[in-house]
Amino acid sequence: MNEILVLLVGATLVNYFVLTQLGRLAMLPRLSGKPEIAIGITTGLALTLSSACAYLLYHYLLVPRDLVLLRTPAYMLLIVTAVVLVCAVMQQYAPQQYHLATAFQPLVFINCAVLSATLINDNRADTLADAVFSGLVIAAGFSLMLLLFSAMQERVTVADVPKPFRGAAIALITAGLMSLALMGVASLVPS
Amino acid sequence: MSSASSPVYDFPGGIYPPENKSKSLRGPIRTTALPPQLWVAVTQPGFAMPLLCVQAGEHVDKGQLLARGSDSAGLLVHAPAAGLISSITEHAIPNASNLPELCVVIDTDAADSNWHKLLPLDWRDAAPDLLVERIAAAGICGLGGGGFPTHQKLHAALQQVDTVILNAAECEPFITADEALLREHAADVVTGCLILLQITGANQCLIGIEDNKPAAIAALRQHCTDGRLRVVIIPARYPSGAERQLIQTLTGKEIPSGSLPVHSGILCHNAGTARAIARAVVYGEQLLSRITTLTGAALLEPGNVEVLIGTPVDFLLQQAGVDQQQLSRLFCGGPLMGIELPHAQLPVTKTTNCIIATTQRELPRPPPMQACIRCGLCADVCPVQLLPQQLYWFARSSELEKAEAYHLHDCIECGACAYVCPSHIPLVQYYRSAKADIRDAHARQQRADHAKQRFEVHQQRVALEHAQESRRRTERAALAQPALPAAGNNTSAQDVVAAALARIQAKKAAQASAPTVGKDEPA
Amino acid sequence: MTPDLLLTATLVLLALALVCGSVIAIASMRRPTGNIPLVDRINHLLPQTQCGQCGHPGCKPYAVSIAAGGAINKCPPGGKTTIAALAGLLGVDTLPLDASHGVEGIRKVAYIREPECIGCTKCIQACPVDAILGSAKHMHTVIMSECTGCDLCVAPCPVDCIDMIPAQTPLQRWHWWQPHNQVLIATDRLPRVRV
Amino acid sequence: MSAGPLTSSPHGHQGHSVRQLMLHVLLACVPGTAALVFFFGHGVLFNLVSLVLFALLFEALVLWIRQRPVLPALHDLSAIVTAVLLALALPPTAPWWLCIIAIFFAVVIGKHLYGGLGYNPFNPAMVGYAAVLVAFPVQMTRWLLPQGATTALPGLGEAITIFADGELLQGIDAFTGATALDSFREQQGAQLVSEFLQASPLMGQWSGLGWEWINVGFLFGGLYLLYKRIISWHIPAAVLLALAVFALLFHDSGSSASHGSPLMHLFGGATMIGAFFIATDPVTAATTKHGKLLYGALIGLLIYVIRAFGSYPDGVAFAVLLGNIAAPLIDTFTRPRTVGHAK
Repeated sequence: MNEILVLLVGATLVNYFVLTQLGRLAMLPRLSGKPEIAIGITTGLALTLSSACAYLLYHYLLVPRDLVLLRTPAYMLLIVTAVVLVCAVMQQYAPQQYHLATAFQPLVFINCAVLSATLINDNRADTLADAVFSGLVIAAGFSLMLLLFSAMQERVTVADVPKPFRGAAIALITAGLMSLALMGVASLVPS
Repeated sequence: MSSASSPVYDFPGGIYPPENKSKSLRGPIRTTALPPQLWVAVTQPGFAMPLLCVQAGEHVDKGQLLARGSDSAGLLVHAPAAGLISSITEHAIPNASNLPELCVVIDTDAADSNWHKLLPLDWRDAAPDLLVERIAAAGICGLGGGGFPTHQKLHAALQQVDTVILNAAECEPFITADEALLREHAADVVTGCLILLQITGANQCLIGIEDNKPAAIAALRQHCTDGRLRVVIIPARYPSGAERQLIQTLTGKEIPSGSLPVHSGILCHNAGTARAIARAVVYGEQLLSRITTLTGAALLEPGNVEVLIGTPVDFLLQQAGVDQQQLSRLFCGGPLMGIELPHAQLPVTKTTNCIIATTQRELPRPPPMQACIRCGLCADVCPVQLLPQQLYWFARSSELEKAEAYHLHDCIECGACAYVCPSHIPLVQYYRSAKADIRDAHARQQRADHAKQRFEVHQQRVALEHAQESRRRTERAALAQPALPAAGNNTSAQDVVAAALARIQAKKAAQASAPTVGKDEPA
Repeated sequence: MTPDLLLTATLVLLALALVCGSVIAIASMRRPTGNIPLVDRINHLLPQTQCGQCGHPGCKPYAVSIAAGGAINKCPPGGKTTIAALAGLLGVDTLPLDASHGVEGIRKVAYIREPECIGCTKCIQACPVDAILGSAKHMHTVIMSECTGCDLCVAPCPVDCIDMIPAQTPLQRWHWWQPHNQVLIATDRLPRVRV
Repeated sequence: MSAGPLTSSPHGHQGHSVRQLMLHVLLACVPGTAALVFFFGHGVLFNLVSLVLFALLFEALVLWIRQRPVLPALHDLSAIVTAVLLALALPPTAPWWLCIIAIFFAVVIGKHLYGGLGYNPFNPAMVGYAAVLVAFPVQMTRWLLPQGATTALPGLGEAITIFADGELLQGIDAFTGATALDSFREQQGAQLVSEFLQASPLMGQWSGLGWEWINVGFLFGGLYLLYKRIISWHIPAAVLLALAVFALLFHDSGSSASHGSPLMHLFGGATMIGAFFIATDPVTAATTKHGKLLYGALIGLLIYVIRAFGSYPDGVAFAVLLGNIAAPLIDTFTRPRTVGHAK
């Protein structure tokens, strides 16, 4: 229970370096609709799927065959596959979200890669359930951050920001200040 | 009868601006002298083209019809006094746009004798339709400020409402026209209420009046002998006199967004309108005059006057002893929802309930607006529970879809938000502009969809006609062919191909368009 | 690293790549379904005057050209609003209206000076939305509420009896405008407010 | 008649202005500031004066660079409020350069990069505070010992030396130490709460020595703001209630593992100034009624969590900044029901 709580808090709040990714959101053209939610869903599903597969791959193929060195390339393959697969599923069942997510597909790839890097380096997962759970939680934290960030961006876009700082620049500053704030809770999680 | 039994409900928000009402209530209602010239606006609802019934140079009698609408929905305009029509021209009138509107200019006769009244009716026996017709014939519109033709409102309400509400709240500062009216003419107002009950078949009439008008309440109580009438005293708070807020206060009902009070079984009329209805039915008088408050620190003799429609404002101001040195700004209506007048060369219209001549101190010009600090004071006072500061951001950045999602169209433009805004942001103006933009956008989209549909039907029709035409041509060609067998192989081969193509096309077109076209084009 | 291990590693990676590749291939073979075609979505945003000022014979063809990557600023009747809506849909920057196709003005409708009309029916044929009523040798009239103000009936008229008149009077058109941000000059002081 | 552009209704106004609101806030700061000066001496005043000066300077500079009207913006007093709140948060031993860096972050980065008053998503004072706290932890955690816990506060001369450069003063260690909340956390697990309160020279009746009265001072100021209707009750009430509830939940009846009593948390550290002055900054807070409650409760919870489980001297700054992050989202989810609409 305690570990799960730590994982939850840690993953939701402390992965603030993901915030650097958020700047990209502002650089992309503004689309009608809410791409944040679409990206959040896509990333969440893809990450859960890939972390489950990665766990199975790692424990049932790479470790027994003494091929741990193949970890990174194998994971990358898995992530790409997972993203494409999730997109296909979304296309079937949530075409509107899919439409938004495809515009940001490169971003989804990068997010998944960055987030799974944390997962992999962490390697806390002892069971398959743990792997799936941490994938979900990290994605949930990421989605929450996206939502918070986009709600803030909505305010900032109508602000009277000095010309040189409009757009991506102020988005990065916002992300920076967000991570400054998150440092307050960073010390909560034993590293 | 008793007000004790009537519960009073609450509505959210509201403000308590200084009332400034006592000044204009010191004396009785005065009658002004006959002005030398009247400018009678013949504006129709929705700025539709009025149909004029008189010509320049013609002499009109008091009560003679000047103009009407192009259909039954229009508003009749009568001559407020006898005189010669010197011209019919566009003239500035009190309106927000400051654009001139068509006015009939009457040079009044000093000897103002006979009034062409309508026949008095015995309303107790009259059929509702007849009464509504009479109200239309008297040219009555909402005197509270809306100016919507009363007969239109009543048409929609026939057999639809169970409660008539008389709006005597008069919550805006400075305005005392209804209060003065009730003090002196409560009997007429009560008769008006009874006529409204007779027309609508409603079973009760609630008279909503703010608790800061004890004399008017006493006068009303004295005349309310009918059991269906109830005087309900409501706490003084702006905007308790706004239609939906008054209904909420008196009945506890919220009128659903986008629907009219009539759809909830409620009809709301202003006290002045009720009096005009009574005068029209009982005495056959057309709406030729109204009670208007003249007030403001720049007037030496503020008060309420019974004024002919079309009387120039500067004439009224002179009668009330205006101090031109002190006069800073002029307003028509109250300080919260009224309009600022560019000058005094404007006529009184049927909706002019108050003229305020202010000094610099009384209602100073707004200081320059500052940035919104999201203090939320505006949200606290909003009677509709909107989020004014969010709407402001959306309106400012023209995010119309979001403004719509935050229910901008439910804003009643009461001005409470801007009244309390510490940054002095003209919020209401932002909302008005955004609302108009949204309306325009919707109208555009509707026009586009309509045009698209018509264009598609048009295309189908054209295709069908082409197909029929080419079929006829091939048929004619086929008939003509035996007569010209030796005209050349080339031509006939081409004809055959063309005919075949045409047939295919015709079949296709017929298949594609048959069902729709069949319906739309009976020919 | 032994050659044996290298071989296994290569094989495993190859097999993995094969599996992943085929999954991706299967996934991407599915065709998009349930989406409204882009052309229709663009067409929905156009004003449907069918005026042809953009250089295309109607709004739909213009929508097709936009969907194929054409410029979004060629529609004068739609003006700024339409350009902004298109930019939002397509995720591109807004552009000012291309003045070579016309300028944005107030909405107009055609008006036939009836005494001058000779009843030639040429305008009826030109009207894309069948908004002109009349028959041969009888004077024609425009159904105002159906007219899109496309201007196409003006040129064919042999006696020049068609005017384009504003669809609304100034009073009908008027509405409040957004307050200007009153920018103070640097030496200005705010009026003193009593505390 | 005076000529001028015609304006849209309403034409009347209540007469409040931003400047007035800010004046009231400054006035309400007085009792708490007085207590702070009494317990920690001249350093507080140095911070106040230097921060106000530099805040005005930076604000004027930015506006001048942006070619915006300078005087009206200075006239609204918002920069001074930011500077005062930041000054009250900085330790009295802060050297001048720390003050400048902090106020630069507050006014320039926290406020003007977003367009100035009204546009900043983060509380400028707390941006400044958090930035220097993260960058200069040593200087930022070195507080003076309060009056009563030490023989004497630094005199005027010594205070000037500290302000000029803290390291120059010989024997500065005699004056300085951790704050009460810090020292409580460090001893955690060793003593019962009541024992620590009695034993530690840093502790007073219910909370840190001096800090109790400083908080009482800010509480009075806050009540004044409430009375004047400058702030609404929602945010402070929610902050204090959430903090008290969580402190009570984990109070563990004052055992050695306890994270402190509710009273200790309510009257310790920056609780009252945070609840009444900082969290209520309207620009960065949630604006709907329910949103304000939620926002306040979130801040209260975060203050407690950071104090109890984190490693910073106090949680208010970070809690407020995290609350700021959540505020826009909270607003979108707590829209009131418009009259005439179903929920």
